[in-house]
Amino acid sequence: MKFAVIVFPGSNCDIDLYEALHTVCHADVQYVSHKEKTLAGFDAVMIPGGFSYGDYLRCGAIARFANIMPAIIEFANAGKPVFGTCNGFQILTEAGLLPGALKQNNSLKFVCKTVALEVNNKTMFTAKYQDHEIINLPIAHADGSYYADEEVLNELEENNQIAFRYAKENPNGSLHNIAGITNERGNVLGMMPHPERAVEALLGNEDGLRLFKSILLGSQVTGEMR
Amino acid sequence: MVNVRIFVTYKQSVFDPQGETITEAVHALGHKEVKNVKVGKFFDVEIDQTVKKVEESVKEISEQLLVNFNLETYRYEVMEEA
Amino acid sequence: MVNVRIFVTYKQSVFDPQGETITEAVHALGHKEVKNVKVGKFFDVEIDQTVKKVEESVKEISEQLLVNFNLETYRYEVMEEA
Amino acid sequence: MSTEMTPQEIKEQKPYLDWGLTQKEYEYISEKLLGRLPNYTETGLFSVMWSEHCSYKKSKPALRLFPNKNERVLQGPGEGAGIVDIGDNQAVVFKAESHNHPSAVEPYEGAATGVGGILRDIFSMGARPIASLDSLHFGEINQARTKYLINEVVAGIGGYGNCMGIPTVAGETTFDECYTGNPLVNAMSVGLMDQKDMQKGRAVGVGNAVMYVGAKTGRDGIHGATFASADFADDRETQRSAVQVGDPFMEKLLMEACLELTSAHAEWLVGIQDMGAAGIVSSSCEMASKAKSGMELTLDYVPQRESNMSAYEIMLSESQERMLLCVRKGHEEDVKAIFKDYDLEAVVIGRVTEGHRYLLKHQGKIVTDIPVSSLTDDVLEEPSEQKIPQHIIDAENSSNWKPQIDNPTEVLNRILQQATIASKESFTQTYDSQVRTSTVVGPGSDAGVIRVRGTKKALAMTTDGNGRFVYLNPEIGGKIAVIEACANIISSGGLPLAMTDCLNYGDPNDPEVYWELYQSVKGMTAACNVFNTPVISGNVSLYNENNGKAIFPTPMVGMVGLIKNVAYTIPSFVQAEGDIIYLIGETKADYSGSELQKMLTGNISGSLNDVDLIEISNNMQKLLSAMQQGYVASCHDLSEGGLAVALAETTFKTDLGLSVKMALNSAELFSETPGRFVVTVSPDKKESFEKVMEGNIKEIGQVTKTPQLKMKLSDNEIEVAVEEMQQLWEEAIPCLMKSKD
Ligand SMILES: Nc1ncnc2c1ncn2[C@@H]1O[C@H](COP(=O)(O)OP(=O)(O)O)[C@@H](O)[C@H]1O
Ligand SMILES: [Mg+2]
Repeated sequence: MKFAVIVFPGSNCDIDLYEALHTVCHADVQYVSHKEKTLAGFDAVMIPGGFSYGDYLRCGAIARFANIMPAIIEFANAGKPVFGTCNGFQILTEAGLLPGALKQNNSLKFVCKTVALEVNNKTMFTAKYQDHEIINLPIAHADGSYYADEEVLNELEENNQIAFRYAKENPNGSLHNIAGITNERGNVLGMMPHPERAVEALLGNEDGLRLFKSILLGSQVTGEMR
Repeated sequence: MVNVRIFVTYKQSVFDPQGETITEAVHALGHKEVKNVKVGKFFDVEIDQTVKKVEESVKEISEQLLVNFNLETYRYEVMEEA
Repeated sequence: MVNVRIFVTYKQSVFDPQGETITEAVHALGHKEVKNVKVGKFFDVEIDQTVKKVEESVKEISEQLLVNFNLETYRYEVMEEA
Repeated sequence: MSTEMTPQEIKEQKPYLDWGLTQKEYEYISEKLLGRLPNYTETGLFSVMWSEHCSYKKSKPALRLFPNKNERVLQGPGEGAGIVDIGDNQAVVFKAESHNHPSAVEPYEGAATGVGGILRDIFSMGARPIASLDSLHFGEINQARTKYLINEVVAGIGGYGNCMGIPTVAGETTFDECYTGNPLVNAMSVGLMDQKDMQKGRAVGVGNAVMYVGAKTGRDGIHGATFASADFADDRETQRSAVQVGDPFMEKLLMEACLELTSAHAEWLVGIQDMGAAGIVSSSCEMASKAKSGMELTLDYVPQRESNMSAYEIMLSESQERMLLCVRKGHEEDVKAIFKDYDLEAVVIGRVTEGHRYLLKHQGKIVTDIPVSSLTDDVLEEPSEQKIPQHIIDAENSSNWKPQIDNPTEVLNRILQQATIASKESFTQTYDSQVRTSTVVGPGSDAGVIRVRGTKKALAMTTDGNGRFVYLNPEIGGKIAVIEACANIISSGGLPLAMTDCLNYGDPNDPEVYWELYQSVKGMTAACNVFNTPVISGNVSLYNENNGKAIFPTPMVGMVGLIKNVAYTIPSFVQAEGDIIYLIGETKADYSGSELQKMLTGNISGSLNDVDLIEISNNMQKLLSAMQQGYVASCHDLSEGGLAVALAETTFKTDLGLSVKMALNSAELFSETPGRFVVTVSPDKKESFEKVMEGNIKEIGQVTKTPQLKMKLSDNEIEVAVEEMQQLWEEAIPCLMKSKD
């Protein structure tokens, strides 16, 4: 299974995703520049955190027009796994691959800390977790307050699209305590927390590891990703 | 050249934490006569209308880029012809 | 009650990386007819003018809170009497 | 563009006095260096290049005291940043920079551009920045303006570093009235490099290109470098603003492009330097001066953001996110292509020339024609007068304050809520401390620790300064600043390698201030020599005053240490029930300048006891050796608030408690004798640990399962729930920041 880590101008967690996959999971992974137009040969797309284009308009709003985006949209529409964390989540919502939007935190401040999350294991990204398991993952964002209108929220609930919810405290004002969602088909996941920051005991937390293992497992089980 | 100001605001239903915080700060300063602060942003653009109709330009850049319809709405004003 | 809109903008000479980046994005979208995007913010406030003169209120809250004179200037418009 | 004064008019109207040049200097330049009157542009160049910020003309005699070499130092002061060998052909690069004055005027942008500037210093050496630190000193949190400054400064540091993707992993924040109108905002950055990628800011080789890369030049920050000596005009009403605005997105692109150039195409590059204070002029003439070359620049080629900029404005502008490169002739297009790939412009603005002339052309005219060295090397060094401040003489002749403590529990609870001691989490949580996924220890411990990928190594880093001690006795205070930095590195399991500094003082023309500067450097030097921590880079910030009164003399020490094996990174929190607690170092009656004194008397006063550097160094070496052999479970050094606060802190965020018994009395519990540590050791390592330490340690108690702090003192007892103390400590600053005044 071959992973693409997309690099936008201003991406800065690209190395983190790359290292989590390469060094920790021993997966086949390659950086792909925002200038590329194709994702041929890749089996999963990973959109990193950071500040694409400085986040000088809304977060992710400019990145959505990058050269690579049509290929990502096509990739997603083909049912292949697309994962976005933090700025990656924001880009996925701006690009319309995920519903809703991410607003400025209610505190109006950037917040970097570890938060408790409740996992829904019925997605291809979370299969290796227990259902309703409480895990801890770091967050680091200023604009992570998930918003969608009532109708969308209801759909997310009904379709089991809410992959992660803030469990103890809601750090940003997200509606329904949403920390991460998938698309309806379940092959696109966006989340504010950073699983790639939690894959090594040395850094104090391995709760994110199973997310990457789940993606790797998915390709083994279905075998359809190639 | 036409100067246009495009106003972008949160939709009514969307909670505006900034407005709330500023309202509190205004009251803390003793300005109880100020009731309800709402924050918005605007974009001033110059448009060369020989190339494209002004409304068309404004509509396109707003809807593609400047505004996120999940949260926001917009309005614009033609300011002056430069 | 009077509704006032306070516009805050960067001073002319202040470097505005945000405006610059958005202008480039607009051009990348093919809108070459759009020349120069500048970003500003506005505050809509309701003022109870029985308590204090409107100008006085606006001036005070702008200068104390809403505007950073190192970088910004402001203007305001009385929108309507509510 | 207004018409510029002629050389004769300059001589008569003396605008240079406002720009920071003295009459004597002006005459020396005209008569001795040039043999003619300098024109407008030239006068501007001299006034910025001869400012303290660029020339260090006042502080140089003191700075010469610092040791700057040892077996590991690869690059000492004089380049963008210093470089130290860490083995495996790798090196660590670091430097600190102050942005006090810009932050006092415009706190968000001042702090943000401070971070931006120090990051450029690091990547201009060919190193990738891996972590940032800060050192912040504010007035007491009791005025709206101070709260505004704090919020904005902290937001600015986070705003820039977070966007760049460089984790901010450690720092310090203290509060004292003397910093009210003049906060200290010091930023430090640490980079990592392969030694083969080392770069220098040099412009050698006649015909090689001088290339400008990065943001366009505007009129921002003109005279920023000399701004320290001149008052900032109130420009509320005008449309003009000299404030620099940071563009971290631009800097991120610039960093990636520069690192690609230095790591993959070093053969195209002759030299690289960032444009910091005094923009193009300082970077270009320093590059020429270090290489003993001449340089010719055509200013029309400089990318400009505003129209009608004069030569003076172009040269003095302090627009951010710009770099100057010297590129081997024939590779200009190659270099342009690299920058183009990041959507950045690289422009040839001049050439290296034969001889030693600094020649600037603008709009077809020669606007400057002077020897390069006249700007960089010929600066008139002024011997400064020194005088011992009266308060120090008085203190020597009177007895020191001694605390009387009847209820140590209450004092402990109160001291944990003092802003300087209380948790800084509400600030540090707004910094991304984890990006780049190498942060082994983030804010909230003794030192930040960053692992070096692909090796077993890690780097420990800290910033420390304590203006109170330096105020009471600059020489001893200087020693203590270095001790504290070393202690924080050692506590984490690191070997202190070298240090950087920001020397923050008042007006050096005041003989008392100059004496403080000189004496404190002397004290720091003594400590550096004992600890083998040479000073490899640094920065001086003078004229820091609050209502006409100098701040406490506040040298900030930034230090980096090497952890040989990251597995032996030592936490500062207790680890397991039953572990034995030791106190290392003698506790003396050190109350002058302590947090206890400030809390109980509202003031600091008295004289300091000298420190035994050799003994402290011996203890540290033994402790480090015990750590490296795996005998130490946790370690925390003692600083503000003394043993009482240190013990309390070791239990926070754990579910454990402590039970200690010692011969100290309630007052001694809060004494701030430097160079002490609390260490916990698992019972099975007790013997080995004690053997390595060879005495000079005291066993004082045990880690307990019950989350309580129990202390039996010679005159009293303390018993508090950890949770209760932790809450007071955590909520103090958020509470102060919210309170209305
Ligand atoms: N401005 C800041 N930025 C980053 N970290 C900070 C800042 N202020 C304090 N800290 C962190 O808070 C903790 C306590 O700081 P301090 O009391 O100065 O520690 P010490 O006494 O060990 O030097 C340290 O981990 C320090 O790194
Ligand atoms: Mg410490």
